[in-house]
Amino acid sequence: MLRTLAVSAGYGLLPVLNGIDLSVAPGEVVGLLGRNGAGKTTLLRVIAGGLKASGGAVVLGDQDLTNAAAFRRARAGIAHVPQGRGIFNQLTVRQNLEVGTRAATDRGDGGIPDDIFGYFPILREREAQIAGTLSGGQQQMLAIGRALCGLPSALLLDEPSEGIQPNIVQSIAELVPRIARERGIAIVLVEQNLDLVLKAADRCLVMEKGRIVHEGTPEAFADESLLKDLLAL
Amino acid sequence: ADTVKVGLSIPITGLQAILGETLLNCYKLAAAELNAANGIGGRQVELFIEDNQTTTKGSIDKARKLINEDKVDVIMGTIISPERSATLSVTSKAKKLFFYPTNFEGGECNRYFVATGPIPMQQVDPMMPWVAENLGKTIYIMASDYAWPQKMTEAITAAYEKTGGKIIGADYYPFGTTDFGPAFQKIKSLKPDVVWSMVVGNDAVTQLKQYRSFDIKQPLIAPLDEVFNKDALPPGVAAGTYAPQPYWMALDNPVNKKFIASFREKFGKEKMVNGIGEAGYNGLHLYALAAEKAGSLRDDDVLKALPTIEFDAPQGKIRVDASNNHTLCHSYVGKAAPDGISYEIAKDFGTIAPVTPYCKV
Amino acid sequence: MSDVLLQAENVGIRFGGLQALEGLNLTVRDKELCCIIGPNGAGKSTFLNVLTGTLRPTSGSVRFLGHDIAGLPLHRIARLGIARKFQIPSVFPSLSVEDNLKVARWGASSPLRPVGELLELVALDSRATTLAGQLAHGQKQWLEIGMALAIEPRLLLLDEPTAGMTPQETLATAEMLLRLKGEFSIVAVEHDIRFVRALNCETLVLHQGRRLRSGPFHDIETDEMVRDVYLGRR
Amino acid sequence: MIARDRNWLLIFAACAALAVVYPLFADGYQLTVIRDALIFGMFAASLDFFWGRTGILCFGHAAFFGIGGYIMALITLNDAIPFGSLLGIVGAVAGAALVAAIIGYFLFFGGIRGSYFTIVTLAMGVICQQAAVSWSSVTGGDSGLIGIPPIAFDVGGIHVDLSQDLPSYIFVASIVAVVVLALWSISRGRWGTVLTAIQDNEVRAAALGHNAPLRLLVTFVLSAAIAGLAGALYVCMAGLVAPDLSGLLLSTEVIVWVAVGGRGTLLGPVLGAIAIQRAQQTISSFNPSLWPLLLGCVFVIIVFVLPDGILSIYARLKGLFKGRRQAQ
Amino acid sequence: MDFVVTTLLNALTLISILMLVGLGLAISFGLMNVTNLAHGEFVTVGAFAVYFVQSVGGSFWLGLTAAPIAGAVVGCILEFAIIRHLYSRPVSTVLATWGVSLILQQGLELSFGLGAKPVTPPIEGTFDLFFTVYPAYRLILIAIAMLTLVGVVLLISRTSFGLDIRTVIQNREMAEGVGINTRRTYAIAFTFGAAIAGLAGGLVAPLAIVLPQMGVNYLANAFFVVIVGGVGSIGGLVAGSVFVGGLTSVLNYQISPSLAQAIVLLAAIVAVRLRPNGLFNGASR
Ligand SMILES: Nc1ncnc2c1ncn2[C@@H]1O[C@H](COP(=O)(O)OP(=O)(O)OP(=O)(O)O)[C@@H](O)[C@H]1O
Ligand SMILES: Nc1ncnc2c1ncn2[C@@H]1O[C@H](COP(=O)(O)OP(=O)(O)OP(=O)(O)O)[C@@H](O)[C@H]1O
Ligand SMILES: [Mg+2]
Ligand SMILES: [Mg+2]
Repeated sequence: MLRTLAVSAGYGLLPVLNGIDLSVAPGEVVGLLGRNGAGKTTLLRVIAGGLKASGGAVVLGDQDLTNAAAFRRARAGIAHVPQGRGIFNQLTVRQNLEVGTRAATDRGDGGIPDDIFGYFPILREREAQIAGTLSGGQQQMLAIGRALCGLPSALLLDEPSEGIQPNIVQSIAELVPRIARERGIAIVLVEQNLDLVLKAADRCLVMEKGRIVHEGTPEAFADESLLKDLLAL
Repeated sequence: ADTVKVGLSIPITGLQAILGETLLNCYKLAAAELNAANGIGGRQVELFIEDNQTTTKGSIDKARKLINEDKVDVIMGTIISPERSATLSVTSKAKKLFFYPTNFEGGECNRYFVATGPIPMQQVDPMMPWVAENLGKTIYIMASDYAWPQKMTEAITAAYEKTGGKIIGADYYPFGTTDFGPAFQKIKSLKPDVVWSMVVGNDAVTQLKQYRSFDIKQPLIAPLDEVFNKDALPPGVAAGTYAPQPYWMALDNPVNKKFIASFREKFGKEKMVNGIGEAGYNGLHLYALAAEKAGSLRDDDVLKALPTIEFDAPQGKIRVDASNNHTLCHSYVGKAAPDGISYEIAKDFGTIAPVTPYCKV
Repeated sequence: MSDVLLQAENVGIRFGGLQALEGLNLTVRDKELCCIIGPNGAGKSTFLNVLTGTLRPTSGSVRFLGHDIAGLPLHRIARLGIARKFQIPSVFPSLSVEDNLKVARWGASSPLRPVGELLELVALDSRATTLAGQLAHGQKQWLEIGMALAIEPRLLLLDEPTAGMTPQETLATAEMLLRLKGEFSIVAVEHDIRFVRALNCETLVLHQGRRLRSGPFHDIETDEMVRDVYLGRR
Repeated sequence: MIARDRNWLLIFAACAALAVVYPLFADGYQLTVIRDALIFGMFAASLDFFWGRTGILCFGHAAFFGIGGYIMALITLNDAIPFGSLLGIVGAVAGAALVAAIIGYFLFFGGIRGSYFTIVTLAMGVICQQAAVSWSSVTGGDSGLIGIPPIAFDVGGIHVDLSQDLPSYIFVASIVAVVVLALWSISRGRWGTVLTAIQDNEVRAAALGHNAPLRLLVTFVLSAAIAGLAGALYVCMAGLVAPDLSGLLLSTEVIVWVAVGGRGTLLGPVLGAIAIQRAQQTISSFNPSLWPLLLGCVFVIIVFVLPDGILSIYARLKGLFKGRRQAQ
Repeated sequence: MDFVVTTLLNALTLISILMLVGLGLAISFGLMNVTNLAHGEFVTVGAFAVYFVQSVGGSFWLGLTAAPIAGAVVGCILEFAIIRHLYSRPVSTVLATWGVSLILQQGLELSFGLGAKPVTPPIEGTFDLFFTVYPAYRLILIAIAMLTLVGVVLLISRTSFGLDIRTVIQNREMAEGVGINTRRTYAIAFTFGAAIAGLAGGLVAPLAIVLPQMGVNYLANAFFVVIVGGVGSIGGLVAGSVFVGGLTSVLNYQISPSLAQAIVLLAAIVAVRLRPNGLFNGASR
């Protein structure tokens, strides 16, 4: 169970998040929608520890991680696939995955789980390629694969469909809930691609100006007018 | 009360700090001696000590301060050439007397500039026949790459060739060299009778350490002295090297004995003193004698009196040559004792007059 | 054929053992809009790099207004009138939004649009003095498009311009491009099919470095092969 | 942006006013001290012009100072050359610029940036100093060239003679003021903004049509030319040029002056140079071995307490003041 | 034959020294992008450690063990107190480390007194190498340098630490995100680099001058070696050392050493120009 309690945060004097309460159960996929600049990326960074919260708490299972360093959170089981992917450009694909296993030092056997290559066969094919020369979509798969190498219990995906070809977006839409179920991972999915979120998520939240302004099932969002209200200008 | 103000520009920090310390002590000793004996014409000597940081900029700043702010009557000190020329550029403009104690390459010629150390010909001319006779007929020179060794090499070559000797190689190494291996390799293949090193300062330490480790058998002439050997060199590495100097602690005369005794009483039992320090000490005494005789502290009066007086220095009697303001100093070849610190006098050439065709003040 | 702006003939490129592009042809006429789509790793970005002269093809040729531009310094290419939006948004983070646009204008040989108009065009007028580094991802994308417009290009190459934008913004971008269409040629690489559909232009489909199909988008969209390797079926 | 410009001009005006009234309170010696410090201040500003705007650190800037100095010395010491002082200054500026142009062309168009550039220029400084020491037939070796005459020339009937303290102070202070003002107006306008853009993302800037290597090169050459000018002025004031005026130590010192004064402010480095040099000589007279220790501590402290240099004190005070007013 | 072997050994000595000093710098400057101007002082500290141990009656070998430890201690303190706060501020790093270098120099001078410190080599004399006789200590130095190099290469390639450090350098936030303690990784890497520099100092102590200011003589060259070879790879470091050291030794014998030094530096600039990413880029990864 991943929870945030009244989390607020900002950059310098600029407040971006104003008291976000979020809770995601193991195996559940929560979709997070919102306009550009709503603070979705910021929320994920606060959970992952890249940015300090100015108030509230971040809790994973029974561990209070509010004041833990980012690497401790990763080791506790929070994996983050950031917007822009954040792969290590100068390392090979395999080394990227290997580094991904660091988060699981205390929990796993230190090896790369085999099923990663099941999810993303291209990663095996390109094992020795320098990751920086992968195409954009390949990099995205690598980033997700690397996150899974850390055997996380919570996975934060920031626009995973960005730059991915349509049919793979579809398979990601199938893959994300599958990963959540199979591995019992709590997943937060930030997306602009509505089709994907509505297909993959169990529950959807809408953010605006640093607050959660709406919550509902994907089915409820199928209503076009509601969507327009919440997301359009 | 009214004092005689002596400004000292000394490298207290920076590359020449070791030599600077000894030089400063020698000035302090001379001032104390003068003050104990009624100062200069009844006025006490007051030292204004400034650290020139062994740099051009520092030397200029400090010389200006001494002249303009402290209003000193004379400036003394500095060790290496950049300090000297920087100081000189200030003193010559201000027409202020400047006494320079260190062995130098010559070439500087100025009415207000007095050198109490030797120029190359004073050390080399009398020495080369002795080298040819006692050490050998071929010399290889390795040196730091700057003016003094270059001028020395010229002097050595001229004097040596007159005796039938030959310089078979000369290499100049930039400051900060950490490996002299190639030079030793050259020595092995050229097989000179004598190796003459003019690698100076910190590099001399490196050079000498490595010289020993290459197990070279030829006699070595190196510009070392007691202070350097004791404070900078590992024990024993200087043993057996030769050096030409105007002053040695081993000189057997009462003035020197007293000089060393009072130096050690004041600054420490183990302390060593060297030619630069002694030349500084001589400089202050020469100035005092000249001022006393002139009865004035005006630079021109002192200068006029300077060549007419003689000082009984630790190295022997010395005086300043009126034609170029250089000092007629002694020339000795010393040979380092097995302890690698002290020297015995291998040969005494007496007083040598400075001959400077380029200079006439 | 005087209105041909860019002509790529039989372009091929190799990276070590990988034949990234092979036998590609593309002709862009003046004031023409065209799209390139294709699976990840198909070679779209690489092809753009070849078209802009950043990469020299191992075979074939690329001519812009009749000149071979391969290997020319980047700024010369820009001055010839080729503007480009990179796949990863790249702006000048320590300059304000306004200064970003100014720098872009200064680089141009003959800038027309004033900064104010550009700011409006990309809907950033309220953030003119914000440092570009502090913009949200989507806003950076817009800024970068604005910068590309600022140099008054003859040819604008866009690598995934709408990545990270909301559906509405994506459509707005498409509309903007359609409006600009009369001024210069545009080549866009995109995965967002709604965007491509909105542009509804000549489309080249790449697959494993080769041309898979090309033609008007509505033909492409229904092509079985393209649906197999790229669009997927639902 | 506008407010920042105004602040800068305010501080500049305050400094200029100080420089104008200073001679009323100072004797000749104190004038020469500040005059020389100002020259080094201009030298620091020249480094800042390049380093502050491009983010590329030149670790051999003293080489240009030294080149300027040596050219000035060689020209003015040669009696056969007429208009020695003027020609010397022109030669010094041109010489430094030329060397910078050659090296810069080589490096910038070769794609060398960042730390690589820093270290290569460091080597350049080492070579220059070593050349000055060993090429003694021209440079006078380690003792340098002595007896350089003070600047003196006639322009349009006006006779300028800087052998006296006050005229030379006025001359130097006005040159420094003009140069700093000129550099500032260059670096705040279009030129400076584009340089910042290049520093941020060179590829992007090039893709927008900016010739980045050329712009860097021109900036570097200009910066070196000013350094050469500073060198030429200094050697005339000091009356000599010596190898350590092109050495590593001076190169390091100038970096420190810029950093202490505030990188990218142009004025800060001038103040930093004056403050540090005066502090150095004063402390050294008081206790020689204390200086290096103190200096070391000052740098470490400055990095943490005043990361943007001493000029930022003003901005901070202002901020504090505003904060107070708002709180009331 | 004698000549060739001696030239080779001379070159090897210089290469070994450059390589050892450069090895530490390759880590801090090459990998971590920290322009540490106090790196030379780690060398000094190592040399002083040997001097100190000898002066209280210890053997050279004991001193040589103490040297890297002393370097590591100073490096660790420096990292903890200063460098770690400045990783994102390279310019401040230059300034602060220059300050630290001044403090260390003056501190050493105040505690050990002015002037050079005597260090005696563990063995005197020369070793008969069949072709030529060569100073025995230099042979030891070469051997230890090679062993150290092999050790470092093994450490970086065989342990996960090498991978971690490269990860941290490329993207610090992301490295934290995959569970790497970036602070500790940096601290260890920096300390390790300092330790190697300390070892280098211990090794050169019997060969060259030991003085608070000695570090400067090594600093510029070490930076150069790292750059010429290519930042961030051990192979590059070796290539750079061979290039600079080898050329210096050979040229020194042919032409005036000052000129040789200038030529080597110019050649290095040309090399950097022609191969901006280093003589040996990438090949050792
Ligand atoms: N590094 C930063 N410094 C200052 N402000 C920032 C920074 N990063 C983001 N912001 C601001 O914080 C706000 C929220 O940004 P955030 O990236 O979280 O939005 P988002 O919801 O992820 O948007 P998008 O859909 O475009 O990715 C924006 O207004 C943005 O300008
Ligand atoms: N410098 C390089 N070295 C080796 N392989 C490369 C290099 N650059 C690209 N590639 C490979 O070439 C192929 C084409 O890459 P490219 O980036 O052009 O794909 P793309 O069509 O833009 O994909 P995406 O839609 O995911 O961005 C990929 O397989 C990529 O890994
Ligand atoms: Mg975002
Ligand atoms: Mg692409």
